[in-house]
Amino acid sequence: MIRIFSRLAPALAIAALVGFAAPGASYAQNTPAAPAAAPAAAPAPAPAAKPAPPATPACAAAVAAVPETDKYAAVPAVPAVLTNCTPSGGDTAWMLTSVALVLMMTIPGLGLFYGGMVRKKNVGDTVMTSFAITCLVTVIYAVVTYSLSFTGGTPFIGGLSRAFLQGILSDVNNGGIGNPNALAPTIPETVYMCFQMTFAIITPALIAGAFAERMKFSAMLWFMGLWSILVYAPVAHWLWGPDGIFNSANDAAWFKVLDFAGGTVVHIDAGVAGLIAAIMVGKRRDSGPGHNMVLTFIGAGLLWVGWFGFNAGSAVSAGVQAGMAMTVTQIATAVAALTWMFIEWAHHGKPTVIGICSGAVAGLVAITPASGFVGPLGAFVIGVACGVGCYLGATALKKAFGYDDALDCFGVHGVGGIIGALLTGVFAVQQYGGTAGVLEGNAGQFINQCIGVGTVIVYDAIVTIIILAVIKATIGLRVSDDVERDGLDYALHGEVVQ
Amino acid sequence: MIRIFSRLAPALAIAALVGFAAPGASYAQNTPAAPAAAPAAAPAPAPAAKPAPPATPACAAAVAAVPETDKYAAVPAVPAVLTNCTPSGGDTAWMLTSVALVLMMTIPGLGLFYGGMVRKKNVGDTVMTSFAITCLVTVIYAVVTYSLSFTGGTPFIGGLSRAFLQGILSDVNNGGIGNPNALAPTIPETVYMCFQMTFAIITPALIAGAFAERMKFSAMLWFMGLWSILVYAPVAHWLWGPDGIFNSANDAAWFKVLDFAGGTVVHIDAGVAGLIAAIMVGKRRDSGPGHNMVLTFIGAGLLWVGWFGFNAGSAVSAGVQAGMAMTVTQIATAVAALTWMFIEWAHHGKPTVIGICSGAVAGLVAITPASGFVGPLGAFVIGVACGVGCYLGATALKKAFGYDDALDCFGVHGVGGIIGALLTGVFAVQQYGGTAGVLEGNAGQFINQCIGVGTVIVYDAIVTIIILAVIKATIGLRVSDDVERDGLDYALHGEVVQ
Amino acid sequence: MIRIFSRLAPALAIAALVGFAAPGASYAQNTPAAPAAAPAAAPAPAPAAKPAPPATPACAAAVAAVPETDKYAAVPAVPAVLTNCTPSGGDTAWMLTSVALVLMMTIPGLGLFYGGMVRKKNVGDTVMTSFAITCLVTVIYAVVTYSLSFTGGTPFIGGLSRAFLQGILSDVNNGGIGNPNALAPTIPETVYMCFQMTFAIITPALIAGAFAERMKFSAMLWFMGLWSILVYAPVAHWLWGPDGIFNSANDAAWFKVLDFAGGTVVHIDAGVAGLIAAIMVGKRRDSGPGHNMVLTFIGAGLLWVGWFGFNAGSAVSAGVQAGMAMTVTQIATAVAALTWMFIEWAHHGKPTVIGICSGAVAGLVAITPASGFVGPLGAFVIGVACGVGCYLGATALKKAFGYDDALDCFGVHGVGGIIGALLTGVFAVQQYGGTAGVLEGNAGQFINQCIGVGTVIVYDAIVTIIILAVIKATIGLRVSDDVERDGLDYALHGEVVQ
Amino acid sequence: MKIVMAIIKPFKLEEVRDALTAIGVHGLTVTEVKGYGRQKGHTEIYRGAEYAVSFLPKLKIEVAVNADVADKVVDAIVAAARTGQIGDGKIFVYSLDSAVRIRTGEKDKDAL
Amino acid sequence: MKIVMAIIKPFKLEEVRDALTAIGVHGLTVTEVKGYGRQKGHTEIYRGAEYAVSFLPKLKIEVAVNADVADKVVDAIVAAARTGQIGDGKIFVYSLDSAVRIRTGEKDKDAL
Amino acid sequence: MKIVMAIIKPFKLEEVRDALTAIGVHGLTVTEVKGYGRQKGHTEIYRGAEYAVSFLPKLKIEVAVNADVADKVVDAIVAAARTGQIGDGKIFVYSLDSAVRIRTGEKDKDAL
Ligand SMILES: Nc1ncnc2c1ncn2[C@@H]1O[C@H](COP(=O)(O)OP(=O)(O)O)[C@@H](O)[C@H]1O
Ligand SMILES: Nc1ncnc2c1ncn2[C@@H]1O[C@H](COP(=O)(O)OP(=O)(O)O)[C@@H](O)[C@H]1O
Ligand SMILES: Nc1ncnc2c1ncn2[C@@H]1O[C@H](COP(=O)(O)OP(=O)(O)O)[C@@H](O)[C@H]1O
Repeated sequence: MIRIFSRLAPALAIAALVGFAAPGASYAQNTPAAPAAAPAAAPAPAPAAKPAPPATPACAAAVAAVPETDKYAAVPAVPAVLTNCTPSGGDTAWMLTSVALVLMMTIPGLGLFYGGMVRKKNVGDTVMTSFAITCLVTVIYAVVTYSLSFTGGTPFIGGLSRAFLQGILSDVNNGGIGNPNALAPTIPETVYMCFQMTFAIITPALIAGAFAERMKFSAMLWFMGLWSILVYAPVAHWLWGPDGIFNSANDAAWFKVLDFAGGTVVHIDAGVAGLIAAIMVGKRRDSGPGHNMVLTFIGAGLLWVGWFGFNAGSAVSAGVQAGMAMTVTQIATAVAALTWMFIEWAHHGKPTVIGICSGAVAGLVAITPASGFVGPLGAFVIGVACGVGCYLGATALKKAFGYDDALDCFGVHGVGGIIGALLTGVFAVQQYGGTAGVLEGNAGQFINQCIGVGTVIVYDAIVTIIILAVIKATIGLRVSDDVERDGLDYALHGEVVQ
Repeated sequence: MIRIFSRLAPALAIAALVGFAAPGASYAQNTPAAPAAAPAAAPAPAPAAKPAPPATPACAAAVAAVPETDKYAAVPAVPAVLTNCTPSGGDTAWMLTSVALVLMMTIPGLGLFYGGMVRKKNVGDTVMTSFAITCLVTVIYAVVTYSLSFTGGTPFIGGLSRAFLQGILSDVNNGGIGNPNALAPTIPETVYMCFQMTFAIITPALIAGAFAERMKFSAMLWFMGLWSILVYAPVAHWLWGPDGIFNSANDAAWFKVLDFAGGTVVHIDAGVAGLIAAIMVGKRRDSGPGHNMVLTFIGAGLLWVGWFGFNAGSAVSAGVQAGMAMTVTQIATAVAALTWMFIEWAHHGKPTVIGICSGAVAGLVAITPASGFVGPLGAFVIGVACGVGCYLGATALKKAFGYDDALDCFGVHGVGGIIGALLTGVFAVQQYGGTAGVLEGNAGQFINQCIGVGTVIVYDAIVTIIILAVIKATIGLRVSDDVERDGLDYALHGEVVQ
Repeated sequence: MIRIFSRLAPALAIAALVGFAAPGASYAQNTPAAPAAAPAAAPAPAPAAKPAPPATPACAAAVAAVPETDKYAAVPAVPAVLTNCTPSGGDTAWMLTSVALVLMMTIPGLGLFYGGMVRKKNVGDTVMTSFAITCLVTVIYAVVTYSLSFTGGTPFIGGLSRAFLQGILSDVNNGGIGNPNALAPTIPETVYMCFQMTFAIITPALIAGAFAERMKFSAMLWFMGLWSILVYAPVAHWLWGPDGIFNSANDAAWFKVLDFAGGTVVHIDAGVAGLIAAIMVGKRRDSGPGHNMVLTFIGAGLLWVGWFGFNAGSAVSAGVQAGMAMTVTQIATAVAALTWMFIEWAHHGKPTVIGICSGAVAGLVAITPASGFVGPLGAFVIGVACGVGCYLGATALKKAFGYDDALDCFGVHGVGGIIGALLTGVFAVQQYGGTAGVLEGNAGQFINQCIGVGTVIVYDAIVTIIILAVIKATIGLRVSDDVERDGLDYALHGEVVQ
Repeated sequence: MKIVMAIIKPFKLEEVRDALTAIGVHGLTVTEVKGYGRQKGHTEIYRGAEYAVSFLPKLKIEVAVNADVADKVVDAIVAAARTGQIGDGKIFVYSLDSAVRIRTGEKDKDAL
Repeated sequence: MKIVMAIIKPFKLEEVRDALTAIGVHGLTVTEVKGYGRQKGHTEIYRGAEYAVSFLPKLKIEVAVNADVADKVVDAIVAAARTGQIGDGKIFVYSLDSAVRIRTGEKDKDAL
Repeated sequence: MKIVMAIIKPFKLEEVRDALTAIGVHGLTVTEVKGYGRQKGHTEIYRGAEYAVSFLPKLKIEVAVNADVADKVVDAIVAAARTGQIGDGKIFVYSLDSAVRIRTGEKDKDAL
């Protein structure tokens, strides 16, 4: 195990050096490295999910204006890049903030949410899993996932024109009007890339809840690395890539599926992979209540706060759509949390900290695909539905089938994601997000949502099974019984909470 | 108890469904449902506290500009709402951020600040109280509190024109110039509503510190729900509603009282209610030092960070007033924290973590009403004054009268709020916020502050007493002695920190 | 000790009252108090590090526009300050956010990162150190450090024209075009001051890691107060002051040294002072593994999140440079964290939570000076280099020389800062930040970086030695053996984690 | 000499300590333990699953005393620790061969 | 009467408790302890330094029983707690002079 | 056989362990306890209130040994644990009827 990994670092280093160096040169030469980049590939460039029309680029004017209000312009020769700023400082400010918020969801948010629910002997492994995934996926995303997801290619997978982030800055010079990426016209493409990167980080981190307290750390790293390329990248492309088969903004899409902020790309994706992983890794030998609900509370709080970046940030602008996305996020989350709490109270006689926190996360999950498309009514119904559904997912469903989804990755993210994705098709309001749902007479949208969800489930399940089977056959998925009994913290990491 | 609550959920669900559905239709029809909405009700629409004049709406121009820079405009038919963006992306970006920051103050901030100061056996109940209030108040706020607080009605209470958030989005289409809400002209009204909602959340959450470690969870929920409608909504209307009796921007106000970010509406309100509750619930049977000052440290840190959204966000714009509000917030907080620390050091021979954190919170509280009106000098004096005052409030005052304000809700928020509100009348500077204080020769402002503070204290105390008396007579306020002795975590929530 | 401090508070109070009162008057009179303020002192006003050219001030137009769109303008007499808003709401929004993010790095971020690595008996003292430094430095910064750092004076130290923050607001009225401070032309100077204040806060807080678990709390306060005036202020002026000897934007600079976000000013500065302090305070009597890596995980997560404000915020604008700074920050951090983890895994057979977190911080440190100047390639190499270098710094180097740098302030911040500062000279790309590095043929930049780094190290070391020697000779630096053995929490603060 | 070892409910500690001080016993050692007996345990709830917690928090008090006062000590503890409800705990007495005070090296009676 | 005091591996608690219940012992007291013995400890890693942890987590179980069943109790514990690997622990038996149930004041046999 | 039970100051653990190893004792069990005695406790401060903490952290060490080495063990502990200041702790010795090593079933002397 160690040998394998001690070889990984230098290999990675060399590959990345070569890769980053090449486009590094191309930035400096200011030559668009990829003629197939987004603008050319855009018969339907702007997904309806993020369609804020670009303002007249303020900075072009600014550049012209500088000579007139000369007093600040004493910098002798302004380098090229700096004369080209972004069309909307406000949108950019919000998106920079959203990157910080969404990263905070994973570290420390999700790490703590999960960490409080494991036994004390495994809390270190649990939080470290979130942290290590953050690091690993960052590198992989910059190298290949961003390009595969967000550049034009085929309907099934994007191209390599942004591999190693090549050309991500130099294009901005073409015409001086800001980011030419049609997905985010008013902000720098670097910011859009960072924002999307944080989504690619949290998705595998969510999966880890399913196999907590028993998977090998090395196997986890291999799995997450492969999964984020083989599953996350194509699914993101299907829903959000300029020519994706399910992208509702792509005129050539086979089915226009709505997914505002990642109900399908992030949560169903993670939930299904988690279910498969829980089954293939097998049940824990022993289990028990989480060791510290205060950690879970901190995590849930930070997830909620950060989720404003996730959902309102998915408007890719600081305007009306972001405001309504924030509003419905808040409502659905509160409703789902109360729903879960009252059900548990009725059912077991006591409302629990972990219960209300789980309900809040369920609400956040379910409103995610809907957040730019529905209003307060939709948010309310989605909140109640996922509060009930995820409670059942984390209790009855799991018991009925007997798999050990340790921290309810499938029960909350899978079930909640599906409920949210389907109800988006029901409650979408033309006025808010551009697409009508069943309630406004567009029954077809519900069908589209079903097709999108179904396809992702099937693809995700198959590829996840293959990846895990390969790892199982090679380095193995699971720690030994002794390690599991003593706790992963001692045995795998040589650390223990005192 | 359980029976009562298991009935609450469906009832709530039905009421809300009916409520949200009605305006849901009105959104879709794009008909302003409420002719009495803010613009009509605004003889004095903009409170001096938030008077950033609106910029020419950039997005109106943008819409016109789209055909010219046609390359991004491939979205076939841009839905109506999307052609109307907000006049200021910068202001909106800052306010979206502020929502996240202020929510973070309650979850996890306040939960941890309080959680560290209770005994270990009650930490779960303490953090869950913050979380449950967040959820409960969110729903109530959307249903009724926002409308009662921020729409025109009478000088004493607002109207129902925004009940169930009806019309909150559709008005934006009138003329294409953004949010017609005079309180926040440059941002979408949804964002303003979310921002104000986070204030309505933290206020009852603060009260909970007074009766920590002994109140029934069910009684707490009823109390908070009723209090947020019967006390918070009218008081917010008095100070901030367009026709409120104390709104300094309302020409018809009876007394123009300054409260930039909630010294009276949030802190005095919470402090007085806490005092009443501490007395009516009764003393704890046993008490002791807080179990984990590290939690309190995390909470205080997040409160401080989040408070930038609270105070600088109350400028409702990203400009000069926000900058000065942030500056004075930082200074007053640091000064108050040092003051508390040095007093304690001199008094008990040791500076404590909980002491310096309490001092910081005292400073944040006291600068809140003043933050848009005073400068560094005022901030410094307010910091020293509240450091001394709140130290005495949390120690001598409490000892002298013998009530058990467990986590010093009144000692810090009540006393600090009063000191801040009164000193705002002294140190307000015409140039910063539009109103002169005593130091600039306007002695009348101090009188106004006294009248505002006094009225709120009396009203708050009376209504709080009534609410608590009713709950006491029905389901009871307090857990049994056994439950209190074993800890609320085990007994009420079936969870325990390991 | 107590006597000394109980006298400090009133003295401080009186001094500050006098100081804040004087400029308080000058604000009110709206007279620029300091004719030597930034604009006059600016032959080379805008450092290349922050050169976003100002947009046409939107608010000037807005003020003009108000009469036309009269419907919001019902505020009778808009006070002078309010008619002058900031030229860029977007930039201001991002900088307000960045202030919150960078403050969050220290409280609770750094406090937890450090707190998890000490023994349980010292965690309270450790987190309180971060908190107390935040408060103390805030006051000192407002009184004198900001002025000494950021106003023109001599090449070695700034002037006193902004002492007590005098004139920080009134200048904005000159011409109605926003902040005249050439360092931050598009945002209010108050916001720029707050942003820089958070840097001045975290720097001494970092030093505290070196002498954790054994220094007197009172000695710590004196040391930090003196150090932040005698070391931080001049070093910040050298690199960032308008006429600083090393400011790359100052035409008259002796050597143009690149330091985008504080690799030299913050990290080398802190690291070297920490090394000196560790040596002068002496080794701990006993040591052991950190008591709670979950706290360290939370701290590292919040540091990473907050660092986006640190690095991308150092663009002082929400545009292309901020976007690329965020991108390279993310990449370098992830790479450094993985590098440290894999080295440790290979070396000790186990990857640790504290290891990966330390690696991430090392990456954040090393990319700091480079973040506005390099691209993904530079970020990758810097990540690998500092991952290796800081691992050795925290292990082999410390062992070799035998000093007890308890939490590796020098090993991570000193070593990482030096690596970052030097490699900035190698990987700087003309197109990104306006200056070419060695790779683009400008070998001289590397020499400049060496001169800058060397000078700061020498100056910092000498002054730190003097300060500590004086404190040692007066009140003493170190707690007694008994206190150290029982833990600082009990003995110095009368508190203990249960 | 005897060691009187008592298992009591945690919240009775102060009362027991005071009762012992009152009869002249000025040293004791306390340990946090978990007790299993007739007293019904709690139920912990975790995401819809109930976990029976059959081990309850108790305190163990150990007091070394001269044989002649052992009974008095036992009686004092019984009086102070009793609530009358199940789970009040047990007292066990066993013989001590010798005792030493580390600080002084004093032995037996002098060491107590 | 005897007190049977056993040091066992923590994860064996449930099995030992069940084994004792099976032979009619319905009361016991458990303490978290650290054991030092032949079993090799762990190594903790902290920033490149390795700290040997020679004290390992164990549980101490104390059961007061009538002298006649002490052997049966010892055997039951041995059977339930054994894994066959180093560190399984020890059982010590010593004599008890008297026992009292605090709730009722019952003595000796009746108190167990 | 005897059990030597010592209450010591926590920071003396390593020295005591080493002293015992030096005289051939290779097994012991450690418990975190709180001690009440002549040593003055700490004061905790919480928002202007002072709470006297009269129970101080101590460690209890239990070593089962053959009767003939009991005195040597006591002496070794006294020597290693003494600081000369109040609160150094006590050593109690009592008789052990039997001992069993769970792993092997070895009895008495062989079990130690
Ligand atoms: N045979 C025993 N040996 C050791 N400890 C016992 C024994 N029986 C009971 N205890 C301890 O005494 C506590 C109280 O006993 P329990 O049977 O619950 O109530 P009661 O003492 O009122 O009969 C238990 O939790 C356990 O710690
Ligand atoms: N002489 C002793 N006195 C008290 N406790 C002992 C003694 N020897 C061993 N122990 C306890 O028994 C535990 C197991 O002992 P160890 O020597 O590691 O393995 P084993 O019991 O398999 O020989 C130790 O961790 C310690 O708690
Ligand atoms: N009679 C006793 N029975 C049990 N433990 C005792 C007794 N007296 C003292 N102790 C333990 O010994 C510790 C030290 O005793 P103390 O009186 O403080 O100091 P010293 O041992 O120096 O006289 C106490 O904290 C307590 O744990």
